[in-house]
Amino acid sequence: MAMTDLIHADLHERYGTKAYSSLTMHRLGLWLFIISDAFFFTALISSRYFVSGTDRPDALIQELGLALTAVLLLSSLSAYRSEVAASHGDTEGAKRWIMITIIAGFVFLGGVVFEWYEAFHDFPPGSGFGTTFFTLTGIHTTHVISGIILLAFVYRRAAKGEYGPGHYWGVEGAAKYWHFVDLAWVFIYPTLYLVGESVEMGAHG
Amino acid sequence: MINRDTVTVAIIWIIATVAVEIAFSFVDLFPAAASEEAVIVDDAFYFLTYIAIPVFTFILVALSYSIIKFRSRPADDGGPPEDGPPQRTHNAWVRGWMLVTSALVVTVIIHPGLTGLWEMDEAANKDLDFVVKVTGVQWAWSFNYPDQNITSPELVLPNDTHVRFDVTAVDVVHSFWVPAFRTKIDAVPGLTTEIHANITETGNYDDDINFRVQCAELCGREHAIMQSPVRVVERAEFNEWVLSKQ
Amino acid sequence: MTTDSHANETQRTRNKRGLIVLIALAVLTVVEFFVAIWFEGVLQLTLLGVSAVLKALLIAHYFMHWRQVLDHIPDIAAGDADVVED
Amino acid sequence: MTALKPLGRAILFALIGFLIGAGLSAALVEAAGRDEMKEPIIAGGYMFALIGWLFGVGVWGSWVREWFGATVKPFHIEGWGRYLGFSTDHKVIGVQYGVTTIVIFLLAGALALLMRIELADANSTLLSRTDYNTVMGLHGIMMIAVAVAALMGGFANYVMPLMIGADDVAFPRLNALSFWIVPPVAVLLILTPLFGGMDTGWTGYPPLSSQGPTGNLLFLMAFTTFGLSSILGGLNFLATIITMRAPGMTWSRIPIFVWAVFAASLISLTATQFVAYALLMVIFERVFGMHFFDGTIGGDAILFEHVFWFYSHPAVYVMILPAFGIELEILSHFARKPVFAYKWVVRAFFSIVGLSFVVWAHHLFTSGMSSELHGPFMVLTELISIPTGVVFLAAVGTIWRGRLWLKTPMLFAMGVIANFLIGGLTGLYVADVVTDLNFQDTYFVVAHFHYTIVGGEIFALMGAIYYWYPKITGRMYSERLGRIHFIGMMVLYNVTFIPMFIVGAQGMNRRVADYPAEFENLNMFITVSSLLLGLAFIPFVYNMVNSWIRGRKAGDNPWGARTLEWQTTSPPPEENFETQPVVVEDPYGYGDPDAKHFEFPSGSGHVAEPAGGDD
Repeated sequence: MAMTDLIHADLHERYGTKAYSSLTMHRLGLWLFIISDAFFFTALISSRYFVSGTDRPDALIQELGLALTAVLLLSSLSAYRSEVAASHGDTEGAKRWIMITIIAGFVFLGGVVFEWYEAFHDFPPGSGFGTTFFTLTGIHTTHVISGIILLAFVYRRAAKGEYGPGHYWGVEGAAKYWHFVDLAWVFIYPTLYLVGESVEMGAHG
Repeated sequence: MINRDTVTVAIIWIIATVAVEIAFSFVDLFPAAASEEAVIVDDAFYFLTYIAIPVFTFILVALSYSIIKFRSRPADDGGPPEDGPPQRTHNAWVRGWMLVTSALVVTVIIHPGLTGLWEMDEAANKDLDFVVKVTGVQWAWSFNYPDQNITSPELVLPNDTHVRFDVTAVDVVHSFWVPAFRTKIDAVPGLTTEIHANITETGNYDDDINFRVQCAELCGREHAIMQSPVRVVERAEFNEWVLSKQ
Repeated sequence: MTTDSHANETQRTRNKRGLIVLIALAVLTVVEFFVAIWFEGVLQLTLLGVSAVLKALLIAHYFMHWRQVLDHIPDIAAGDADVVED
Repeated sequence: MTALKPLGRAILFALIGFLIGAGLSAALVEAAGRDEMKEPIIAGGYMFALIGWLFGVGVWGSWVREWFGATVKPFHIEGWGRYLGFSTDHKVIGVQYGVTTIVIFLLAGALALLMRIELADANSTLLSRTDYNTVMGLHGIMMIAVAVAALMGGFANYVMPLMIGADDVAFPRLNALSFWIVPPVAVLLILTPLFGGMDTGWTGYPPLSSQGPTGNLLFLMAFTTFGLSSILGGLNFLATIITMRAPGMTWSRIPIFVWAVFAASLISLTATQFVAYALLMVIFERVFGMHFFDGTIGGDAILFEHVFWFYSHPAVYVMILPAFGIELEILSHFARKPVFAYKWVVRAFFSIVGLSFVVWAHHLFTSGMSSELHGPFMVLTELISIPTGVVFLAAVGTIWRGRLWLKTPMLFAMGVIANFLIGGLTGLYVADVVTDLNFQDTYFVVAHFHYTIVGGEIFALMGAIYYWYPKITGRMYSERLGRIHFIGMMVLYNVTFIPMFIVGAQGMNRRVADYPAEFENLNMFITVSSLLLGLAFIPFVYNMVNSWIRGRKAGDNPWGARTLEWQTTSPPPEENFETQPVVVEDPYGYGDPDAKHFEFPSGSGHVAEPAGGDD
């Protein structure tokens, strides 16, 4: 019995009254969610090659694609900085960088809306490439929107001063999710804009 | 490891296996086979069955023997009986046996499939006599003979020929299946799939319902009755039929 | 609370690392852009794939700290080392 | 009545949500200038109704408030009422899942009887062909839902945390969420016949599913939502098993059922995303007018089948792996012997998980996919017989020379061995390309998968119900009625499904209301025995309900089992264990007088009489 008590004392010292750390659990949970979602994006991206081969219409605005990628990569840095700031107790910095990330998210959304507006004429959702284009960007955009909502909640709580060294899971989780949205785009961007040869496609091509 | 129980079960197993194998050799599950492909399919089935029966009897014999021999009365207070022996897998013999049998099982069971595929391929590569274009539409089949330039709602084929069916669909996914030929292939809109039949027997739907084209992929309301009669006739009769249609 | 592998580093060091990673990502993106113009076929697909995987690894490693999960798991299974013989 | 208040609020919120969603969709459709209004409105309305439902049922009060930084209101309902509302206790959720799935199981079984009555003669008599297709599709999808959720949602939820000595699952609120998105699924499926029915079967192959009546859309949305529930459940179980095991519960001391849940969760976490995407593609075709499957403009009609079966084949292992776990668990405790070849079984589980991802195309042997794929997929599929064989040998090895205590759970566990044997062996014929060319889409396939899922999983489910019934309710079921149920089910089940192999081999295809008159005799026989099989469930339902109310008190550990869930009171207290148990050895030390699975710290108030260890 003595060994049992020893284990208990040891556990108590490490984790408090519970036999596990809730931070680990949250991190693991988020990672499992990300893995699961990654499978969804895998199906999503591979279906593009089934449905419309590797051709892409020359009506795609290449500059816009590059700009969207740049905005999202930059926002990944700001999300990273917000997490670093929160982990060092720099509440003001965390707030600032979260806000910058949210703004970048809205800029990205604006870009997508503009792109969609153009795409409706060049390759509508009923066409071959349009089907994959609108599905991929559409589902990615819902992730961006949910990321923005998540960041907004985190901003609100950061403003209340709830985060500090050792307890900044909210910022960390939202930032990780945001990085994942970026990571998905890293694959979607070449899939939609870069792969294959640019060909002329009619509205029904 | 070797004790009275194992020996008894082994003996019962062998007897049961032999008995079931012999009994099964009298069973004729399938309707008439009207093509070379059908014979390949049926042979693969029987081969698989003969190697599945020992597995089947082994588990059932071991299970029934255990129930009869090892059942115990509960303890006096109605609780669980006393414990059995603490057997896990300490015995390397057991582990080796598990590995060997499962490896053996797999090598044997892929055999009929792979040889069957190869035979199917051989049959498909024989000299082709003619092609029938099959089109499925909700909820009917139509058969086009490009060489003879006729189209028919009934599938008429001459005996002793090698036919290729080029199958496609107009609206949704159907599946082209003639039970007497055993093989089937989906009819997919926007895609042409093919399937072969080296026909060896005459027959018609009125005498044997397995001479029918049956849609074998759920295609909506009238899926169940999406059938066409099949008639396999001698060459001369086929030629007459072609003339009458032209 | 479990330890954070970056807790001892200063905010400046970590910010600087973030910037370097971003620059690497930007370079790879530009490379991708020109790969799409200069190459075609399987080679193009392979190069784009490699670049995308590299970018993903950079993000997962430096931004998302994927190793944290692995670091934590052994902590949990107290006394995990011993194995029941089979 | 207070117990019903959250439900009323949830329905109200769902209606409000539906109106908002429908309005937004209508405005968007109007702006985009499309004429097709009905389906976008239904789809948009449903999305918002689902969110409204969840908010109303309790997600708002226990979750979203926290995001706003507000305090979470603790709410606590005692007695029966707690089963009717939002609860984060894994035991309550397990019962909610269990009772829901059994009700759905009985409903879907009634649908099956309806189909059988229709099939008693060769023509359409009772049901029109459209109705038959609807009934068949609903039977399929409801049974799939039962098979996925009954063991994983019901029993894994209730028992798994207890077995590993945890006080709850890792994310209790997520757990509640994954249960509460199941009722909307049921509502959608029940509404399906009112919207023209569904004529695609549960596989929902396009282009048929993107053309048919609106009922198809409801089915697709229901299936997608259910997939979400399955994903969240899998995530929760994985996190729980990895992080919340009791001190000393090392990976080699985990009960075998927990390993099975772990392996099955891996599949539902990852593969389910594929079915979600497959169904979304069809929904997008219907709602946004996209074209994934239209060959004429570059789409690919077989794409759906690939993506769909990439989930739906692994899904059968989500159903059968926990069944294997329960089977071995029961066999060990009732044969009073350790699980034979424990480590081999665990390896076998993970081989099955790995292989399940690379065998999906055996459902497509006749689909017209490239024929070079036939050989490889056949070989990969047949490799699965190695790990499955290991599970069989472990089962036989466990009962071999044991002290078999033939209680109802044990009978069902042995029924699993016998039935799944037939299911597994007939799997050879459908995995083999050559014989599958004939059997694909015939009654042979119907009989085969009913042998694996009903004979394997549902029998294990029944075993699990009887095995854990005393733990969950605190009362003992009637052994006599349990035996009657087992014998009736075992005999009539086999009498019903064996003839299906024959009728399939003779050329009767599946999913038909009409068939050639030659098959009428066998079908009549199947119909009669299936009706009798339906009767076999009457003693089961009576036993369950009656014993819960009037059964005698069962005691904490009526089976003398050594796993942790039996070392607390029946039913367990809300925190599961009064003191944290510490695990010192694996739970299967039967026959070894010194073996001991767990210890409670000295001096702590120990709640249950110890089992094992001192005998």
